[in-house]
Amino acid sequence: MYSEKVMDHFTNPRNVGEIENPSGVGTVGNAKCGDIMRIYLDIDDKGIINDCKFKTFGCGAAVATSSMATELVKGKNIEEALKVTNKAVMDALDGLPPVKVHCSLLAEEAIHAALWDYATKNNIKIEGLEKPKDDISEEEVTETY
Amino acid sequence: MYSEKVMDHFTNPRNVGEIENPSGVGTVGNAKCGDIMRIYLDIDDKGIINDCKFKTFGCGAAVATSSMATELVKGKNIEEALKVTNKAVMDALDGLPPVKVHCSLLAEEAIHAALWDYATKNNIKIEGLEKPKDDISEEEVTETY
Amino acid sequence: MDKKIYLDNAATTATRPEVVEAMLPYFTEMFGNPSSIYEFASQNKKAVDEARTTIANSLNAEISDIYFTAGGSESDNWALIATAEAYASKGKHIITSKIEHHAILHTCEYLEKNGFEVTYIDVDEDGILKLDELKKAIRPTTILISIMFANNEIGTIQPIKEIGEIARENNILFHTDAVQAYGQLNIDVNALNIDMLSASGHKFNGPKGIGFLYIRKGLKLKSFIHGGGQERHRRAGTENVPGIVGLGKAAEIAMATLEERGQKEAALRDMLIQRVLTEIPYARLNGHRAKRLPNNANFSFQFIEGESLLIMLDMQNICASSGSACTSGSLDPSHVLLAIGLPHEIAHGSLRLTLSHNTTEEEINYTVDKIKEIVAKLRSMSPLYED
Amino acid sequence: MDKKIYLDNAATTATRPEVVEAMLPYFTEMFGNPSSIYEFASQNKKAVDEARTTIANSLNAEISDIYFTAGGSESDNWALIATAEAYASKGKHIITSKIEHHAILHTCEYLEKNGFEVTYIDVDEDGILKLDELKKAIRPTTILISIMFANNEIGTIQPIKEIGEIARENNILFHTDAVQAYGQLNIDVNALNIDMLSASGHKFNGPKGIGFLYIRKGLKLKSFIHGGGQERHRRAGTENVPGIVGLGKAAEIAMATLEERGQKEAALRDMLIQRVLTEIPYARLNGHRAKRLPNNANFSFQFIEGESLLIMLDMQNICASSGSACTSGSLDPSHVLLAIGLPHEIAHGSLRLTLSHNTTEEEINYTVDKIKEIVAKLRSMSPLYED
Ligand SMILES: Cc1ncc(COP(=O)(O)O)c(C=O)c1O
Ligand SMILES: Cc1ncc(COP(=O)(O)O)c(C=O)c1O
Ligand code: FES
Ligand code: FES
Repeated sequence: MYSEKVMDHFTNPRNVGEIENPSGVGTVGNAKCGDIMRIYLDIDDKGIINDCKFKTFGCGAAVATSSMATELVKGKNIEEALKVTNKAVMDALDGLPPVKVHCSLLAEEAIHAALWDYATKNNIKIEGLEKPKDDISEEEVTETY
Repeated sequence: MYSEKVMDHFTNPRNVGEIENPSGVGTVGNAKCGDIMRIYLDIDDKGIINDCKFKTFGCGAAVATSSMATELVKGKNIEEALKVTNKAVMDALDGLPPVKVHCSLLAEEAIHAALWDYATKNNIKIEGLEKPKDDISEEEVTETY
Repeated sequence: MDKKIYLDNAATTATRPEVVEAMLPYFTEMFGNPSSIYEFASQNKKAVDEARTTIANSLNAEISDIYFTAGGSESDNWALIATAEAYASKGKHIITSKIEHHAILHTCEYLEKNGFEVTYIDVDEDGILKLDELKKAIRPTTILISIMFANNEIGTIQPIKEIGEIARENNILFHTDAVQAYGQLNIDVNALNIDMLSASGHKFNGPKGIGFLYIRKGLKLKSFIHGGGQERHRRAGTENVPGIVGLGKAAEIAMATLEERGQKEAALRDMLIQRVLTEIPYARLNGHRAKRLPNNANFSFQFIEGESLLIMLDMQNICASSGSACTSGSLDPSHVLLAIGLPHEIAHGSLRLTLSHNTTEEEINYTVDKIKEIVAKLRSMSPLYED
Repeated sequence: MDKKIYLDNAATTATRPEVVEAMLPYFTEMFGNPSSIYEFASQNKKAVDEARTTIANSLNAEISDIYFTAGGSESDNWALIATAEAYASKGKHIITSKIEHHAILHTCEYLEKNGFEVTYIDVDEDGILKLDELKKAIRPTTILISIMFANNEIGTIQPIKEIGEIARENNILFHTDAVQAYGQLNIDVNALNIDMLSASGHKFNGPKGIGFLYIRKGLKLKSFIHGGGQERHRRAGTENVPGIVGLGKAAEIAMATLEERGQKEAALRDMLIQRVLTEIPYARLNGHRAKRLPNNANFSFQFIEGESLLIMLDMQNICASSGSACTSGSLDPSHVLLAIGLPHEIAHGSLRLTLSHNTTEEEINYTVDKIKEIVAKLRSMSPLYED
């Protein structure tokens, strides 16, 4: 069902855990399956994401996309981090089964939520970032299963 | 499907053929399946059935009951011959499958028709014998199949 | 002959040993439920997908348009009932033929009781559908044409291409019961404009209790058996993995051997027909001489009745049938033979011989010899026959 | 452990080698169509009759009341749809439960779309049907009560005797989906007032793609699959002879081993439950502790999600499931776990382990060890868990 990369990131997830006093935290839930993901960001003065950690209550795809997403944003600046879409995460994982596409949205949304938290705390505006919804609505997900 | 006795009478039918100048001939058809049976009787002055022959266009059960029926009436007097019912023929054959019960009626009716023919020709009345119907109507047959 | 001569391959066929071989591991070793998510079950999922691919390729169909069922009857029921349900808002008229298998005819009767109208198109004396009648029967409310690819009794092959074109021109769905044709004839669902197609494993040396329905992508048909999400939510029930694997293997072999097998069987079949028609008086061949399945011969012998003939052949170790197997308990003469215009008593004396790849010339000759003897014997007992 | 540990016997079972052995001759040798009239086919007819007799005896049913189908889903669909059709003139109300298999639930939805009303009775927190609700739900128009014998997820055994009595007193037909119970529990259709009962071969070490429906004599049910005259005109389609023979053999073995097997499995199952509940914090057993199938254990582990758990077990060579196999593609939490009152996120972390006669103590111990490790690992990753 899952690609080798997914299985790798699922069984040895990178960056599991919490960051104390994070620059931003985002927690999102998935309306479709009820799963939950939390992302912690440590962002330095130059706006570089120095560290990123996650905690996920979710399926194998959710864990793997969390892991991959944290890897992808680490070391990036905020602008670049915004480009880590669910599509980018899926590609990096060699794809997901159609029924699991929505899981990858969790990762994207969690990063956005953490960035929003950072922006709010620091009273800045991040170009292209919208206020995250509380959860991912069903409409956004097109499933072919 | 058929008992051994049925198979025996089917493969080696007794009394197949015609009687020249018969005392009575009866031909009946079966409304249910379209099959046809003809019975020839040779009845002597004392009312004894000296000979009996048949021709049948019909299934295995029809052939076997024809054969058995002719055996059963041979040597009998008319009164006794009337007692050769389809039930009696079936019993003598160790039974028939339910779907084939109607076939045995052909034999009974053919004997009756031949006796009626004999009675008409000789202008006598046979106690208990009714004018045969042209064929055996569906109502008389109860099938359990 | 000591050996049994099996000439009833239209009723059912022997499963090929290679097919059984292919199935075996899926009973006791790789027995998992394909819907399960663990690795152990993924091999079963793969096996099911492979069978689906083989069958799709054999029909030039999309892989995802093949749905496994429990056999021809279920496929036929599904196609008709689900089409009726899905398209009732468009119309409630269905067209079929008078010579369909009972899986179609009785399903049509069921639909008639539920408010649908069904037109049963005639065939000509050769058993070929009357296309002009078909065209005339079309109404604005016609939602489905269901015509069999080849007939199970007299083997006639129907003008499927023409029917497909008529259906397409009139924007009507076209289903074909290919239970007898699949594995014997080349079928391209795209070239022939077929929207749905039924087939059954045990008719082409596959296992019993497994078949498929082809449903062209985009049709609104729902499931017939409701429940779990198997077969892309269209056919509930734990997949019969060994059956599906066997079906796939049988399809693979059938397609690989189709031409050669067909030629061999047709040659023997022609010899059979030739001998019967020249050596037995008052015999006729039922169904079109050329437009028929390579393995089918169907005769009527005047003045004799079918069951007697079959039993006597059986006593000579020859397995044959008269009409279709599933109605052999019935007393009615074949609706197919009546539809080609045979009178009742002649329809009653019919004999169907259907060959397989294992049939030999020797078997055919022996069979004809026996038919000759038996027909003569039964005629001598028949009140209808005067010689 | 190198060997695979298969603890998903509620999803499907391995076919017993004796069953495969019994089936084999019917593929390639005795392959005839049971409806054919020649001697060669009569052995198949006999084999089918024998299987029917075995199954009838196992239920204390009449032989002619057993009808072979393609599995549990077909049996369930047939029972519900044909009852609805046959008794619609009496009423259009059906009662079932909230914890039925989708083969029942989705068929009920189908019937609802076709003008029937369905009441879904609640279960208590142990997963046992609320009999008082059932009684209250009965209307003059109620024609059918369909309650499963034992649940496929949490294994709870329903109060079938009481339900049968309620149905009988109110002159309502009673169908039970015994797909999980048949072969594990003793069932007497007369003592229990059961009018219809569904079962499926692959759930009791028989083949896939074959099952049966028991229909008490005298019921007006018509066929669900229309066509040939097989199964006393009630279920069309060439009989799946190897499947039927395998079903009969599996039933025979299941009944002969029922007591001993049940005791053995229940003992291991109890050990499993004991260890999990004492060694893993925040774990609960779903379903009644005693009124459950001998081979079923179903747990919820707070703060973790089911699929992750399953995949990690799979990587340790342990096959288990969460909810039912046929819905494992689905994202919704189990309707059964929601029905017993679990909140959404706990329902999501459930694990079903179902044993077979081959399960060993060693396997159970290894499995518990692994569950402990994995649960701990997943909790350490969970945003819901604070230690
Ligand atoms: C309780 C119950 N009913 C019905 C079914 C359906 O049976 P099958 O998948 O064999 O059609 C199952 C299993 O899948 C089941 O567990
Ligand atoms: C033309 C045709 N359609 C449908 C069927 C039904 O197939 P099955 O008996 O495999 O369900 C048959 C054979 O019995 C057939 O010959
Ligand atoms: S199913 Fe919920 S995140 Fe994948
Ligand atoms: S079926 Fe016609 S006489 Fe038996």
